[in-house]
Amino acid sequence: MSLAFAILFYVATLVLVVGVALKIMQYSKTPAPLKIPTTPAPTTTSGVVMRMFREVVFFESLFKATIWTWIFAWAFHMGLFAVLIRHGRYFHDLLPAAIVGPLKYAAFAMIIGLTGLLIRRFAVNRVRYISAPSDYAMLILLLLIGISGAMMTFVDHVDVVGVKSYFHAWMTFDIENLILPSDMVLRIHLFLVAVLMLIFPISKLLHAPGIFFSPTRNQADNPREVRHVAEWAEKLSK
Amino acid sequence: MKVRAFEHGLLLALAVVLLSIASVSSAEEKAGWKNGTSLAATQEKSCVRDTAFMRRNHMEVIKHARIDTVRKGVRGVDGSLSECIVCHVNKDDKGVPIPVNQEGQFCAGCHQYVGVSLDCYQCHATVPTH
Amino acid sequence: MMKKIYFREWGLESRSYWMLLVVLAAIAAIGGLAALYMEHNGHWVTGMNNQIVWGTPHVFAIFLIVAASGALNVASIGSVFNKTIYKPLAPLSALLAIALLLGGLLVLVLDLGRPDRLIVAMTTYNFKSIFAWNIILYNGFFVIVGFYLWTVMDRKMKCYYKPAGVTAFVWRLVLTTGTGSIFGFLVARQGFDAAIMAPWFIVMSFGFGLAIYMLVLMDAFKRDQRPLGDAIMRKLKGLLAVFVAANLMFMVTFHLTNLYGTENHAFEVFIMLNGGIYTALFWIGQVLIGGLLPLAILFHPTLSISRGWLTAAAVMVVVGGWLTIYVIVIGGQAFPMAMFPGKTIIESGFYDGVDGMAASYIPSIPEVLLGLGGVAVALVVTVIGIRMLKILPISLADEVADPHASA
Amino acid sequence: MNNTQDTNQKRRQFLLKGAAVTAAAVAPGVMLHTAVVAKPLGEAVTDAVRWGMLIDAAKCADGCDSCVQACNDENGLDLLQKPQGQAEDLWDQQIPKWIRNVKVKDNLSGHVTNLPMMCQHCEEPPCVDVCPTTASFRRADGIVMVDRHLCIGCRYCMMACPYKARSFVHDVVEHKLTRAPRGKGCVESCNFCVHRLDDGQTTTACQDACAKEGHDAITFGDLNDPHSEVSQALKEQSSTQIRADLKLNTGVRYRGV
Repeated sequence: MSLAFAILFYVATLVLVVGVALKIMQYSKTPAPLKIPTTPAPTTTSGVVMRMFREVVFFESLFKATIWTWIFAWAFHMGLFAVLIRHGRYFHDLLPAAIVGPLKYAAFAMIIGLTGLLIRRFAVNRVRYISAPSDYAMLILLLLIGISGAMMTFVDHVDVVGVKSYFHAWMTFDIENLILPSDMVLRIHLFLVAVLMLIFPISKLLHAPGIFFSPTRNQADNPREVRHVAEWAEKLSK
Repeated sequence: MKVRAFEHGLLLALAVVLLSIASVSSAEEKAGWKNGTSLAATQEKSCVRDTAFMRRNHMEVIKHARIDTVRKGVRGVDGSLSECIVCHVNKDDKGVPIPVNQEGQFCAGCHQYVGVSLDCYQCHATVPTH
Repeated sequence: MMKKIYFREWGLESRSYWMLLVVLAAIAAIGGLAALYMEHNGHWVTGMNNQIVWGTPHVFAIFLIVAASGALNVASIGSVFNKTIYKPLAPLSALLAIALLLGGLLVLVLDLGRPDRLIVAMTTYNFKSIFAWNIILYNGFFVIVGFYLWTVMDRKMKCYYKPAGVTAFVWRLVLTTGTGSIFGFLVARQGFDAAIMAPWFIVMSFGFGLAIYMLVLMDAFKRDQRPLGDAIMRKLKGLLAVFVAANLMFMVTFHLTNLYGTENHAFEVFIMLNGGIYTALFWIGQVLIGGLLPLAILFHPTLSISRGWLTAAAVMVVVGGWLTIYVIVIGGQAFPMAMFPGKTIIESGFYDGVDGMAASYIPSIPEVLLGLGGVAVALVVTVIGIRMLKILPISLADEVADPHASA
Repeated sequence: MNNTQDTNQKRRQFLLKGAAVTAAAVAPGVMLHTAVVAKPLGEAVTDAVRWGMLIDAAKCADGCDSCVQACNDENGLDLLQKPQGQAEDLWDQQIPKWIRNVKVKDNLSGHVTNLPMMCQHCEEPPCVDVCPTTASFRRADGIVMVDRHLCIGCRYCMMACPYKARSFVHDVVEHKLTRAPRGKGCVESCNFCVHRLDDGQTTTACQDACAKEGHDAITFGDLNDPHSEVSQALKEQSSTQIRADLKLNTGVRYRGV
């Protein structure tokens, strides 16, 4: 079982990294023929960086659009961010206990946010109408990962030292020491995470890298000052 | 319609894998735990509960003991911190006990390894004092 | 016919906005470092000791918390008492209330002996303790005022506006009662044990909160070059004068009540005559700077029209208010407890007021920096709030704010 | 593990035997008292006992501080070192003191009295009322103490205590004793040597020290037991509570104040 999980994670990591890299390459090559920043938009590059920063960190446009969705979405993403930082302790020794400890409560932000977003899909008529099964699937998958993770922190403790040494062995291809603690919740948690990693490059979760390539967000509103010529068009005019 | 069937199949497969993972029980692991150890631990004497349980839940055991002792005045309970230290403290060449919260020692070794705070010794003695 | 009032984000030029933010954030960061320093070493690096257990951080914290509930008052006058002219002032009022409370609580929490155990304070309650109630009251304040702010700013939430406003008003009164009761319930200490503490704190909150509100309002409008008419300032000025006067009256009542009972004479003599620094701060800080001088300005027929003098009066109310809290909190602890009535302590191993001597306390730099950090946090939140949200009216010129003012 | 359990078992048996011997040796009337005092180690304290103390100020010798020293030794208070660079006088105001000597002079008669002051172990302690987290608590047997696991260091109890009995630990505690855990950022105070009482002993360190000096100013015992030494002494002569006006029903009583 330990080895099976190791292989699963080797594959999942490969798929995640290569898949997302390919997608990013595809995004970067996709032509953006027109200047279409959503106004009001900044007119300088530094302004665009600031806008992107506010968008990525504070979800500004969502805040201005639907406040309830913003509350849950932001809670979930910030919770997930903190949880990911906290999980870093299984892969390196850099995190002091003073940071690891308090971050455990982020799990609640994550779970509450996801629950809110899931309820939104059921409860708001126009949202339910446009919801595809995969929309639900992603939310439920993340929710199960969050709940199983929080279970291990707050309800049924697992052997965290064993988990860390397992992943240490996994990273160093030390097959002999690949021994995964036999906690059931842990295995469910890890399996779901692997599924998420596998599915990531072909799912809506790609909005994470995608936001940076969104022409309505990453362009400066300066069509009069700077003539916009798409790369492919530039080649033609030469 | 075809898409629906495919999705349902996928979901079913997922559920089956999940259930099978959950139902498979495997032998107790013996990995890890090289970070901080003590004579009592290496001799594999049994602690107040079995080792696998203590690895996961020692903090709950100590917490239970602390409530009994501080709030109710029950001393000498199983799993009191002072008893932990008596068993798990290491001694140097001259037989002088080494504080359990020193780097690499029984308590600090693992706590540092996984970044968990070790708050007990702000107040509690780190070697037996009587 | 009243003109419609429009709200817009603070339109300050980007450079000056960021400069302001960076300066404030730097002060807040220094305060954070001071807290870290105190926490790392232990409280021996502060001036606090086993006799004066609550020091400068608590003065800052209590001042900010009291002022927070007072800052909300401007909104309450509009929403609860239906004074139309105050309604455009409501969003800033609610934002400032949240910001000040946040700053104050941060200072309070960071001064704890074990700030890492905040979760214990949030999960283990002793419901007999007024302190525990305050934790609930503070958390509730954020939620209720936050919701109220939403109802003020979002037209879709209009139906909740009135109930939210009333709830927020009642909640803030209870909250300040709670803060005052922290001291009012201390039966052991001559300087604190008085039921009047609760209403007195409420009156103080009116004054401190309004003074800070006026300062922020004038500054925010000036920086963004938005018109701020005299009509609205006349109203606020009159209100401030009433609050300052009421504060003085409560202070006089508190001390007169004490003077009635002979057992409290020693404490009164300490505060008013021979208490050294505390006597000086009482007369100069609490009475003069916090009371008589601003009153003189606010009631003066010509001075009170000048924005400069108005600012000076508000600043005095703030400084005098801070000193008032200092005299109450630290003076009250410095005065030796009457452990042996009819006897004089001539020797003690624990500074029990030998020969009636007051306990000594000299504020240390980290304590002051922590307190100022809390103030900076409150201002950072306010500045970001008015920049990102539609908090401030585009204009409060007389013809907009109050068309009848010129009549 | 098994070893420690054995030791505990032995200790328990020893204590019980000891109790039985004592009980047999003294008058039958004291039987009940002794049986209650020798609480088995593994059982929770009950309100059948209320620990209390009588301090006879007339016997408290001028210039003697053996009780203070004994308290410091017993609880490891003097293991705390002055941090480098700290001013002497400020540090002296910051170090915890669980028991202290006080000398008072009557304003009218000029009569001078010495007495030790410590936590008075009130029946209705203001420190317990004000504590936001229930860290400050009163044990069933009347001992008022701080549960350091819950103490957040807010110092509200210090503000509320009419006796200034509590101290805040201002510095990191490097050296501490197993029997008396203590650390930075928490509040602490006299706990009637609770570790001794829980282990079946019936005296406090200050009491022992006072007796050793030959002053015998401190009597300690179970106030609920009418036959205990302290109850008898309180019955014989009048005693006072400090700040009796607050009606706290203190567990520490004074005579000659």
